[in-house]
Amino acid sequence: MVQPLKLILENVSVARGTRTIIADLSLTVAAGEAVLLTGPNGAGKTTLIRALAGLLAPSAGRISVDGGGEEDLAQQCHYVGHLNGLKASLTVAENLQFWADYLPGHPSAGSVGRVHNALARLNIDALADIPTAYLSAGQKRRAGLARVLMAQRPLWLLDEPTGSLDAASADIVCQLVDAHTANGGMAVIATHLPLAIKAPRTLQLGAKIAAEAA
Amino acid sequence: MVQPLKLILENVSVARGTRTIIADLSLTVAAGEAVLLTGPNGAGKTTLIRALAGLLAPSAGRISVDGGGEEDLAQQCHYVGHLNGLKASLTVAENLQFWADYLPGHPSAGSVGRVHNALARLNIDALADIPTAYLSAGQKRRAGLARVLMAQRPLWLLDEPTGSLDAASADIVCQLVDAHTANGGMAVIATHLPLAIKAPRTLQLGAKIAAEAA
Amino acid sequence: MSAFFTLLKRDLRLALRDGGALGTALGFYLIVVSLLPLGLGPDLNLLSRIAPGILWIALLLAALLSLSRMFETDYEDGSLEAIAAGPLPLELMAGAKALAHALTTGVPLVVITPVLALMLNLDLKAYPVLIASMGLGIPAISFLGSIGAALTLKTRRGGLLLALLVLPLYVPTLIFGISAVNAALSGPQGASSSFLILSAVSLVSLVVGPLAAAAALRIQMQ
Amino acid sequence: MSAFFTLLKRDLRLALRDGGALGTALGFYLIVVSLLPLGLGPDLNLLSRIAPGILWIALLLAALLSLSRMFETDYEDGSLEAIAAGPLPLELMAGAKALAHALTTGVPLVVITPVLALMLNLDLKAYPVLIASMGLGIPAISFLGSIGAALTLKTRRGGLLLALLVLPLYVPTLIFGISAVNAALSGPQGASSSFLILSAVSLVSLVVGPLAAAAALRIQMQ
Amino acid sequence: MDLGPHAAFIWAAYGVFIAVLAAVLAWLWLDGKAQERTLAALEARGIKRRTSRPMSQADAGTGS
Amino acid sequence: MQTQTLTQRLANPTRFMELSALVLPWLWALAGALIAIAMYKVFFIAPADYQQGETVKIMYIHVPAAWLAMMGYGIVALSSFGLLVFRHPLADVSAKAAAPLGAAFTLLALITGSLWGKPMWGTYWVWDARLTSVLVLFFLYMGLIALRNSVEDESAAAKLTAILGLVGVAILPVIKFSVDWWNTLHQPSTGFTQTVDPSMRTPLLISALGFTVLFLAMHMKGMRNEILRRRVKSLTLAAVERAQTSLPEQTSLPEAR
Ligand code: HEM
Ligand SMILES: Nc1ncnc2c1ncn2[C@@H]1O[C@H](COP(=O)(O)OP(=O)(O)OP(=O)(O)O)[C@@H](O)[C@H]1O
Ligand SMILES: Nc1ncnc2c1ncn2[C@@H]1O[C@H](COP(=O)(O)OP(=O)(O)OP(=O)(O)O)[C@@H](O)[C@H]1O
Ligand SMILES: [Mg+2]
Ligand SMILES: [Mg+2]
Repeated sequence: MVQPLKLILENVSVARGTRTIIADLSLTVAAGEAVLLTGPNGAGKTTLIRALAGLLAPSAGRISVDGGGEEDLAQQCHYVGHLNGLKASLTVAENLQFWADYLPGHPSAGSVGRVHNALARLNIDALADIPTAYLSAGQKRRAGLARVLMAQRPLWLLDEPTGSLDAASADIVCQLVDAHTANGGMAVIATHLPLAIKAPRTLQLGAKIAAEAA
Repeated sequence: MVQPLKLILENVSVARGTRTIIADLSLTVAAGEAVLLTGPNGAGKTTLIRALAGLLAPSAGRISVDGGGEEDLAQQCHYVGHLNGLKASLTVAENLQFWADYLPGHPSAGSVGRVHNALARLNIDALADIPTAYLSAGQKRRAGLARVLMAQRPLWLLDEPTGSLDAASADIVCQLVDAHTANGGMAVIATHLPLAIKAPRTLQLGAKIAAEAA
Repeated sequence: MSAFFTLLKRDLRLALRDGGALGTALGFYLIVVSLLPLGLGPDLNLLSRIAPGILWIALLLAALLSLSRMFETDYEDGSLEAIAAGPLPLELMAGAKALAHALTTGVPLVVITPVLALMLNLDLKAYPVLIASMGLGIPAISFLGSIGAALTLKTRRGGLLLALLVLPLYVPTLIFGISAVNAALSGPQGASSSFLILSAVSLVSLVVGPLAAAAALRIQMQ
Repeated sequence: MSAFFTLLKRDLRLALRDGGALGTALGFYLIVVSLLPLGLGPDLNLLSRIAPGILWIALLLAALLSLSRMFETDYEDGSLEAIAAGPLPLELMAGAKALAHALTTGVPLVVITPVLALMLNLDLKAYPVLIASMGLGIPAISFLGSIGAALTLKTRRGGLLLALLVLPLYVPTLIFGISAVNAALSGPQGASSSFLILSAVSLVSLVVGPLAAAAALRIQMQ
Repeated sequence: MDLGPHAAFIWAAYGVFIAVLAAVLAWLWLDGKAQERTLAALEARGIKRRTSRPMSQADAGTGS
Repeated sequence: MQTQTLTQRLANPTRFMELSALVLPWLWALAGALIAIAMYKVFFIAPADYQQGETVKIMYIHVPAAWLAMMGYGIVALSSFGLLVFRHPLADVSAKAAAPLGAAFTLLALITGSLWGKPMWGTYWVWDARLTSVLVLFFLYMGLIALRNSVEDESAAAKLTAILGLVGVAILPVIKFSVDWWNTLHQPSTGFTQTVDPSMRTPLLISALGFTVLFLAMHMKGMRNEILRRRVKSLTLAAVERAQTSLPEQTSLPEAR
């Protein structure tokens, strides 16, 4: 059980280049909640998620995680963006092993067991010893997503996690998110597809902005 | 109206590395037909599409386009894979302009008009003068897909075209495919999502093969 | 043929837009040559004696370094496949890319050579021959280089491999390029045979380069 | 600290697995040095005279060329962001990457230097000093280089820029490295002051490099 | 046998020559033995080649 | 079934294995005998050179090594041609087996040459045309081996290496004629074997013949090893596939029409 936390956005604006993509957004995500970000292409889903991950500084307002330690935003979240963060020449297991060793410890299992476990849960254990260069698009995506299981962190930020996944794998990912929120975690997920997540809150990002852009 | 053609696969097997991914597949796609390839991750959808595009030689069997000229497979099709084939430093319009000029001529319009037209149909005309580096994932995808409109070719091979598209854009793509098949074209599309295409045939690729792999 | 020029134009535009290819090569060339006096001490006689060799080698290396990108960026973003599915035979496609490399890398390098030669106190008599020999050698460098670029397309960070594969092919160009300069310095008529051989090498590579590169690309795209 | 070593281990393994980083640099070094006599003519006296300078410059260039990849591959595949979100301060992260660069590029380069020195007919007396000066210079090369690598992370093909930015930083290392060798050749005690300064430069860069690189990375990842 | 003032060079040359050739020969021999052993082990497990075509491309590994 | 031509029959790897098993012991024996005779003559009969003294003994290994270095590349190039043009099933096996052998003999030519150069020219290494071009040949061998190792897919690696092998043949004439292009310390190659005294020529020729036979034997052995390696690989894959087909089947294979 993670300590109950809250993700708080106060009047946040985020700009890309010179354009303000997210304007004056306030939002509180409580422990155990999952928020789906939807909206047309160019609406700013990726932009918002990156701001939450601490990778883009908001041009106005404040983003904070309340109730946790004083580590900064980036340390509290797992961000899996459009890129999977996999090294093509390392095998799936080696890739994950690195994250398991590198990210600060996980109470329940040794790092090798944790990798093993994550591979099994994402149903890619048969691929453990294959260099990721040889995986299909969906297999790569699952290996990339497995990183969130390598260390326990309260906030998951997933950008179109199921984009190239088949239905069965998408379900697996939804179950992982459910387990995470059931355990007091939070998740913010940008998606175009309906996700079979229990009791999600949906935040629809501006169709207006998108209409301007596209 | 394109000349009526047929895509014929006779006992085709395709191997990746040393494993046979597609085994002994026979299939005929007639003019005006659209075939959806479905199946779990790693089933071989991408593999099959690349073989159809002439980018992977089948390990057995024969793939041919019947009724057309003597150009080889690659010249008869538009292949848009997982990668968009966009140059990050060129604008959307410049990217498309290159394809319009490079690929052999299109009867109906001058190449500039063609680009303009395609941008409008994919609803990205507002982005025409932005370097593709600055586009969102779905905007990039649409720019990549616009290539199929840059030259008239009978066979469209699309690999997860709607993966990062919002619902409206996915519909646009489906309409493009419909227009293409109505005009006597053929399309083979790998997808995990149901596509709103008129009268598609579906080819489900082996869950067995995928089970082995993943 | 229009497809050839369309492709060439695109590559030239990309080179200008990204700046990097030209920039890398030019910068490298400049830097090597300006480091040299620091390393060897400011003895102008020594410098002017070794100038033709140093300039030729630095030019070769600078061009070599930008080779790996010849097909790589297009391969990585998926455009190489789409280009190959176009109207141009793969040989001409490879030729267009090699030509673009020569124009965006080789030519600018040759153009700034006089400036660097000045810094190395090269004998004034040698300037025209040096430039001419480099100009003649550029096609060989780019077109032979395209073979190495195609062969190492899929090997991650194929840098060493590329250099290792291409260096042996460059040796004749280098030897005759420099011997032309030295011959011209020692007598008025000496350089012509070296020039002849250099042109022959370049002509051969104009043919062999695209053929071999296309064969390699065909295998790589499988 | 264990995160530091985990990261270091991964980078070393990637370097071994991909082969390229080490390979590129070594191959380049070898090739530059074997091209040289082709260009300068086979005069062994001349070669042995310019050998220390040439070897130092070639080593510097070889190391410089592999710098651009220090953060780039991780940035491109998305792992840099995830690493930055880990337990390691960005400064130590940059330090680990620079150290990995020194170990996978600098050290092998120094190790094969004697073979190349033999081919250039370097005076036997100069070997130990040359190797020692290079060994002392390696940290400066990698850690100062990391600043340039971080600054040019997002510029496509930042090669030129990187070289231009880093070169001025390398000048002291180069000058004192070579002057140590020359001093040792002229007298038994001459080298020690150069060595002192060289060590000082390296120590300073061990501190300044990671600090500046981390600051640059912080901006780049926005 | 007196090989004159440069005997060391002659012996070194012959020594290196023999050493390198011996290394190559040893590698060939050991490699052959290792392949034969694994092949025998596989065949002992009852694994036969799928295709019994004698000229199979897979045999020589040159299939495309 | 047509009757096969001789090359077709030799092209059959199984046949090659049978034939080479018969021939190989004789080749080893012949090579051993020739080399033994040559060495006897070199050390107990052949005179010292009036100029070079006893160091001329290095010649009896240096020159064969240099010749075989070039012959090795010839084999690589021929095999590459065979692979790319005739798709001869053994061609790639031959090219792959020849490259490390050629590299070894090139290295030997370089080392023995250097060790001869020190007493003769006063230095281990000079940058003359012949020495440099042999060094380049060595790089080329390294390039062939490295390229093959760095490409994952074996059949692609074979073809890419073959392309390089063919492009690289240009090195052979360069080595041969380089002595004429550049002022050089090295012995020019023209007519040496005719002009030298028979007391030195005979052992040299016997030695060269012996090492050539040895090279051929090693090449044949290398090809046998490679064929075995490929058999092992395809059997291992068959084993993996068999293990996998015992997995539960979920749905049918691709619909066939
Ligand atoms: C590393 C140094 C050396 C290398 C790479 C080298 C390379 C070669 C090569 C490639 C050949 C065969 C040429 C041909 O058949 O056309 C050769 C032949 C020969 N080398 Fe060397 N060599 C070296 C040093 C020396 C030295 C120091 C000597 C004697 C002073 C020497 C004496 C000869 C002789 C007498 C021949 C036979 C010439 C002939 O074929 O007619 N080599 N060497
Ligand atoms: N680096 C950048 N510089 C400037 N503008 C950018 C940059 N990246 C994205 N944009 C612009 O910001 C807007 C929002 O992009 P964002 O990637 O957040 O959209 P998104 O909602 O994730 O869309 P998608 O569903 O297509 O992934 C788009 O209009 C895009 O053009
Ligand atoms: N270059 C390669 N070398 C070897 N095996 C590969 C290679 N690329 C893919 N594979 C394997 O081939 C199988 C089929 O891959 P493919 O990319 O065709 O799947 P897919 O149906 O497109 O899956 P996805 O829905 O995830 O995109 C997978 O098991 C994958 O691991
Ligand atoms: Mg997005
Ligand atoms: Mg796929």
